[in-house]
Amino acid sequence: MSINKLVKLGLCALALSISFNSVAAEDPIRVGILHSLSGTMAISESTLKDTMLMLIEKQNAAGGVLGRKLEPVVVDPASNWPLFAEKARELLAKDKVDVIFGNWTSVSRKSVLPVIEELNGLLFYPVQYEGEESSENVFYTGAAPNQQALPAVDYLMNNIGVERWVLAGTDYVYPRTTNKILETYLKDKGVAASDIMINYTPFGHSNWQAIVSDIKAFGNAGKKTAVVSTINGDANVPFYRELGNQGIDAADIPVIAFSVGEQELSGIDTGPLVGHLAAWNYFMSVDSDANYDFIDDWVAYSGNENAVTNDPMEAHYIGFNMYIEAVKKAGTADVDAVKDAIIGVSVPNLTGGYATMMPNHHITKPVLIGEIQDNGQFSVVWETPSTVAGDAWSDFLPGSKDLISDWRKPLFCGNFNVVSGTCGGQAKAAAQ
Amino acid sequence: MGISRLLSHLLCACLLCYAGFSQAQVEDTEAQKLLTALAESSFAQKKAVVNQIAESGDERARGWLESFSSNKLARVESSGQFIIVLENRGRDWTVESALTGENLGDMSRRDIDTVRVNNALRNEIEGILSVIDLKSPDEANRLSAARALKGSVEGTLAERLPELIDAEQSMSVQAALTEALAIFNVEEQGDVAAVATLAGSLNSQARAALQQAMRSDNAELAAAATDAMASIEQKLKLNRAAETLYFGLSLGSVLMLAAIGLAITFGVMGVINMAHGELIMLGAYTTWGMQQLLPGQPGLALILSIPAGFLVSALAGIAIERTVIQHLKGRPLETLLATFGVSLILQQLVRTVISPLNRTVITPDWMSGSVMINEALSLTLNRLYVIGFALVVFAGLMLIMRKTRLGLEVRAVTQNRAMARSMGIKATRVDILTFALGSGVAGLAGVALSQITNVGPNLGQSYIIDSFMVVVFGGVGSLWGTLLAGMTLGTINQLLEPWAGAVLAKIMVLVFIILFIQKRPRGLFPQKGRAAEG
Amino acid sequence: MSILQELTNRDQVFEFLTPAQSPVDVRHGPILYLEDVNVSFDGFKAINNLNLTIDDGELRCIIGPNGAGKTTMMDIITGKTRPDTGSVWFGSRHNLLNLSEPDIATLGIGRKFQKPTVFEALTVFENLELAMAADKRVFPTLTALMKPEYRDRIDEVLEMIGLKALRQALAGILSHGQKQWLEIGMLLMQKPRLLLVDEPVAGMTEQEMERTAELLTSLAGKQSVVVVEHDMGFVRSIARKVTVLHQGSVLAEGSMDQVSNHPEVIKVYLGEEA
Amino acid sequence: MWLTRPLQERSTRIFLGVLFASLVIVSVLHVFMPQDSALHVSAYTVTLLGKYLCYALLAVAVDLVWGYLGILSLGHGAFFALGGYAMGMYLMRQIGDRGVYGDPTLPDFMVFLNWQELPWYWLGFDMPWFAFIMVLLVPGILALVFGFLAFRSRVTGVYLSIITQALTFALMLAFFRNEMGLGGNNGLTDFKDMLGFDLRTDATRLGLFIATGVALAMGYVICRGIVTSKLGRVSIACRDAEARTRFLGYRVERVQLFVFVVSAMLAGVAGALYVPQVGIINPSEFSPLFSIEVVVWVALGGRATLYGAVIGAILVNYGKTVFTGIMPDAWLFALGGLFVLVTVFLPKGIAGLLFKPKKAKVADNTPPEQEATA
Repeated sequence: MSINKLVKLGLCALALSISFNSVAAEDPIRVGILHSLSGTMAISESTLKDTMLMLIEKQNAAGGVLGRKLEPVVVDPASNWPLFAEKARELLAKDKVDVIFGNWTSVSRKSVLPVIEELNGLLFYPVQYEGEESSENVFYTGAAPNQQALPAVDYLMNNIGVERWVLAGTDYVYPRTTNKILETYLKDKGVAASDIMINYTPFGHSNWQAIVSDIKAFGNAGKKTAVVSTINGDANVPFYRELGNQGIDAADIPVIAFSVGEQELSGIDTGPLVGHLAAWNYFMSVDSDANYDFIDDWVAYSGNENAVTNDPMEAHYIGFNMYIEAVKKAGTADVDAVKDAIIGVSVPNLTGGYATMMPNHHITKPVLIGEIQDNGQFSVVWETPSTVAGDAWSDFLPGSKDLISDWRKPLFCGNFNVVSGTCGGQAKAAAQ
Repeated sequence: MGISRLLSHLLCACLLCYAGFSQAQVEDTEAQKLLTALAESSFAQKKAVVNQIAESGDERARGWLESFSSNKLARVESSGQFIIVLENRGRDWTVESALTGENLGDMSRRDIDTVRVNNALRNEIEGILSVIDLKSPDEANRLSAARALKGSVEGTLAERLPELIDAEQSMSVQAALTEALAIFNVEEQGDVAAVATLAGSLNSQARAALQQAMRSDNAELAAAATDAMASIEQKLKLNRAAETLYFGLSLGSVLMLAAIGLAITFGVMGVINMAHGELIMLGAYTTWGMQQLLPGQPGLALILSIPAGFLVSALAGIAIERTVIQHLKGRPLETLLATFGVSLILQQLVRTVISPLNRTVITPDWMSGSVMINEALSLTLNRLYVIGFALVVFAGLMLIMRKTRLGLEVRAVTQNRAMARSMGIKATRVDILTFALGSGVAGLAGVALSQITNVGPNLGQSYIIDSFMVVVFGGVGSLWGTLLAGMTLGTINQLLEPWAGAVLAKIMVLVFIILFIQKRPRGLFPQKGRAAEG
Repeated sequence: MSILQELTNRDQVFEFLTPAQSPVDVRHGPILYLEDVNVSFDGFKAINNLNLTIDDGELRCIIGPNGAGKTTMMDIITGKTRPDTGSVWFGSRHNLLNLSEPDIATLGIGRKFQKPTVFEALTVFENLELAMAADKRVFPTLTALMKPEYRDRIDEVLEMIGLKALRQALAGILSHGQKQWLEIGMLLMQKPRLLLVDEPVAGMTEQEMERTAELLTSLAGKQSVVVVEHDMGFVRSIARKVTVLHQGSVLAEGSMDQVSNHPEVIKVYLGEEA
Repeated sequence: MWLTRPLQERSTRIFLGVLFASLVIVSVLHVFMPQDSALHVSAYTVTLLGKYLCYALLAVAVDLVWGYLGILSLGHGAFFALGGYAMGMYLMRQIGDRGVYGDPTLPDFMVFLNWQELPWYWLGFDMPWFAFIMVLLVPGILALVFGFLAFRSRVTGVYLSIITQALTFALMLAFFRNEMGLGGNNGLTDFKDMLGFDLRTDATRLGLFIATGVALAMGYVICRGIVTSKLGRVSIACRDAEARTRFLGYRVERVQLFVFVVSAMLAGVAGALYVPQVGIINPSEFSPLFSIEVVVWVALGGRATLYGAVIGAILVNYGKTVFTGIMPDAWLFALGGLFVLVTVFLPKGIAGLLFKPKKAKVADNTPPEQEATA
């Protein structure tokens, strides 16, 4: 009977075709790139893929590392979170990659995390995130809350004299956590609960009229008010548009954003936004030769004279160089060797300083505050005197203030509780 | 603010400027010194320097301050020569000398150090310029300057204000200045008489002043302030309500605009066009394309992209109809699947051909900002235009449906395809035209949306479901239904939002629709015809 | 409902008992009773003070020009359309206005549509199987088994409607006439007390018509039959009592001859033809 | 008995034969083939196949309502996800104090958003039996309520499709909210073990894969049972001539409700098996686009032939796996193109290619005792 044959054939073909190409080439160092090229996140992630390809190309032109070339393996998790886990497994189990650079959203990271740990891979995660995580196998080259949110709030408080706060964010874990931290932090600084307004909106929210007018009303109470925005991606354009049109001007109510970079601005008419703020660890407008060179490379690679660079790209730049250094230091691309070697490695960042990998797998970064200009760039108005080390566990959350992370022997624990002196659940899980 | 300290110098200086006199040339070394100070001192010190520059009375001062506050004042790293940046996009910037004003051509970003500015300084400069503007011959300038003064008046200025007020001809400017003065008097002097002036004022600074007065230990003042506030609160409530209504209508018109094309294709042909959202997207991208073709005239581009957007989407619609839908006659549910495939293709097409990134669509000046009804209620212009546009489109469609041959044939086909055929109406032709019309309208929606939200590959997805809800709620194929449904849902949503929050409001609306469909399975305005048979 | 089933099984055995035993109370003669029924569709009065009585076991023909309200009347009886005013009784016990289509059907009113509707994706056999009087609730239907006596019953009807050869053919491929037959067959399977037959012979050949006539007349007596038909010849061939509908109300009633000599009727019909 | 009837059918026997054969083959190749052999089926592949089988079960559920009842549900993703969440909640409770904060009861996401105690609807999910019952009940009850309202008021065709879409969309928005206490956008993840088996061992994976296969087999037989029963023929009757069916005395709305609920429960089971294999459940499973995609699998495989749904689901998802690997930028074109071509030129789907459509229909709908004559 024909179904019989067909289905049998189908299934065998399937089984075979998958198992056949699971024979991995040994010689080059295989670099997995796990960024969405389609779906909603493609907007942000596809440029990171190109950044990685550019960096790899450059490294190979310089002779690779340890005499081995680097070979990129690109897959498309299509902004689909379970697919991220599946693709991570594919990269590690099937393509036998030595390291993965990827992910943008928290949920995609959470989804691949168990896979990476199970198959003992390496993941470099380039985006600012909510913290509250420290994995033996993941290196966080983006900012933790204490490398972005807290300094930004300090700036507003001390330099602008803000007394009234609107914490507006998209309803997912990064803004939730960041705002929880900020709330505690502000209250510790003596801000009254009545002077804090918290608002959450869904992804891609486009109808901001009511919220913006609420913010306006909230800001009209006589005290200096600022908006701390953790609004994500697509929702920003209509948000800023509405701000502009309702005549909220940076001079009265400045908005400081943690998720709006050059790339997002490239999709916004920045005319009405001049003076609004963003906090990052890198701006394209930073005045350093390393940065200018990077921009030149990027423009050359992307073949677009107006191509912009942004913070996650710098994070990949740092992460990639750290990996290369670690491989050199370890003399092999073996995961465990690299994992040990990379702690303490320092490489130049694009803002003219150095980034060092901390024992908690976070890196040191300077914090910059920039004001939006009419040319879609930020002009740096303030920066931390020295670099800040990323803090995996926030000191402002009851659950985690006692936790520290240190992946050096002998402690070797992602969530060591300094009070009870025990290593939390993760180690137990590993022990299982 | 240092305003007061400067005021005297400024006023006379500007009098002179406006009178057209050129005053004694300051030595350029002087200017160079000032600017260097500006460039090298810390933000704190810069404030003082800014004031010096203003005081210097140099006629280029205004230019310097303006370019400084807009981040255009810079210095050449090598020579230390000061320049004003004319074009600061890309890696090479066009610049001119700050002192002589001669054009120095292009310069690499690497060699340029911009003189850093921040909001605090911007305020300062704004203040200074506004005081200058109080003497400007242009009334609009004076008015905005006067408004800007509210809450930022200080001693010396306060003394001079009365004479300015008398000198002022324009009523509105006078009023603004008086209020500014009153605010000052209430805040600083605790002047009870001034409270009367503020009663009924909707200005936020005025309110702040009154609130402060209410807390004051001067019983009389507190009392006066309290009733003044009471009357204000009343007004505010009304304005708030009006605002919410406006928000509702504008959201409604957006929904209606997005849905009405669907109401046509869906209602008349029973085609469930999942690619409708992408047709909207095409319209939006057309606007972007137009603005690329006509750099510098966003307004003109926008107007031109109305017909263009219609055409593009209409053509795309025809293509879809010919290639896909005509093969699926009488299988409405299958059209849903096929067009879903089409929508995937279109999205990815935009991603690969244009870019996965959002595109900038500039809002022309006449559409940005808002019309101020009063100081507590102002209607955002872009949405005002969208409401108008939506109504025009609706009226247009009504005309087409009611008054033209096509409309007649369309209605005939909707009522009874076979009968219409037998009466010699070319049903296929009608189908093509109808679908083109519906798609074209989607394109128009796209043009409008480009002024409100992202222009990116996901634009369509975010509106398709809402559109379907509106159509179903309104009654498939009934234009009035769509209009009413759009407006109702929009308003309900906005009414719920304040106390339910954006997400819950949306959920509630969806649930409401689901339940409503149980009560009236055919929507607000049920309609007989093929679509109605589902 | 199982009671009903039992009864319907019983009246297979001794048919003479059925009138007394049936839940449909026909002791007072009429099995169907419409009084002052009014229906209007946005303004247009489709049914206008319609009064109609059908006696138990009677065969009644209803004629009338287009738009006289024949089909609407059937819709009302079967519960598809709710009248604005008036009362509709099945026997003297059941007020049809409170019942849904399935209830009415299970009570024993079967209907054949003007345009023959059979389940085209199912075979002739299955069409009849579904129509068969049985417990039609969900779970009994799920667990229902094809008992031999059912199959005999189906074959019996297949015999009657002359589709035995086509029992396994998909109903979709039947000719128009055959579909008419199949639908009548489905009525028979339902064992209704009252059959409403809308234009049964449309698109039938002469001999097919004759057989239909035989069938319907043979049914009369056991069951009550209401036939709506345009074809005067056919009506004449079966009619005992004829009702003429006009503009939603009864214009005349009586034997074919009486009716055809009735001045009003002549005006309505001939007036149109002349 | 209606459940055993399908087992006498040829098509069902073949289907089950192929299914179990491939289960065995895969297991053998996985366990006994040496790692380096070309024939070895890696754990990765096993999980992948397990995922396909979950989708296949979901597709069967959709085909039951769409193919045989004519209800195009664009909301089946919702039932799938609800089943998944029920399972996910159980797995979360199983983590116990092995979460990063070591809190014995509260899941991590509750700890750092400082929830004080477990919300009431989490109670009981630490007991497997309770969770597994919920996997059936939650989607079942939702389907019951929704279906009752919709079918009673005779919402049909396009309208029904669109409000099912509204349903799943509303649920998606709701589950995105962190106040729901179900992990918001991040959903539920980082599962450790299930019924005492460590989810990260290959053995467990194989077990889940086989379990899914068996579930699919059972689901298939149940659907076949319904379809080949008299009720199945009644539902086809409802699909093609609703009014007629009513006049025959069938309560159409109840038939629809029953089948709809059964289908929803099957979808729930599929979701429940899906979660431990992919290791995460989050609101994106509620996305209307996913539900539409499922329908397209069915259309591709062939509507109203249950095995068609299975073939469709497996092929499309296999295609996805391959294309996202080899042509990341273009695979959406392929997918979209596929949808268009199939619906336009292949209305009967792949199954339609395998048989002449008419024969297929007869074979599908005749009760067994006519099998011979068919």
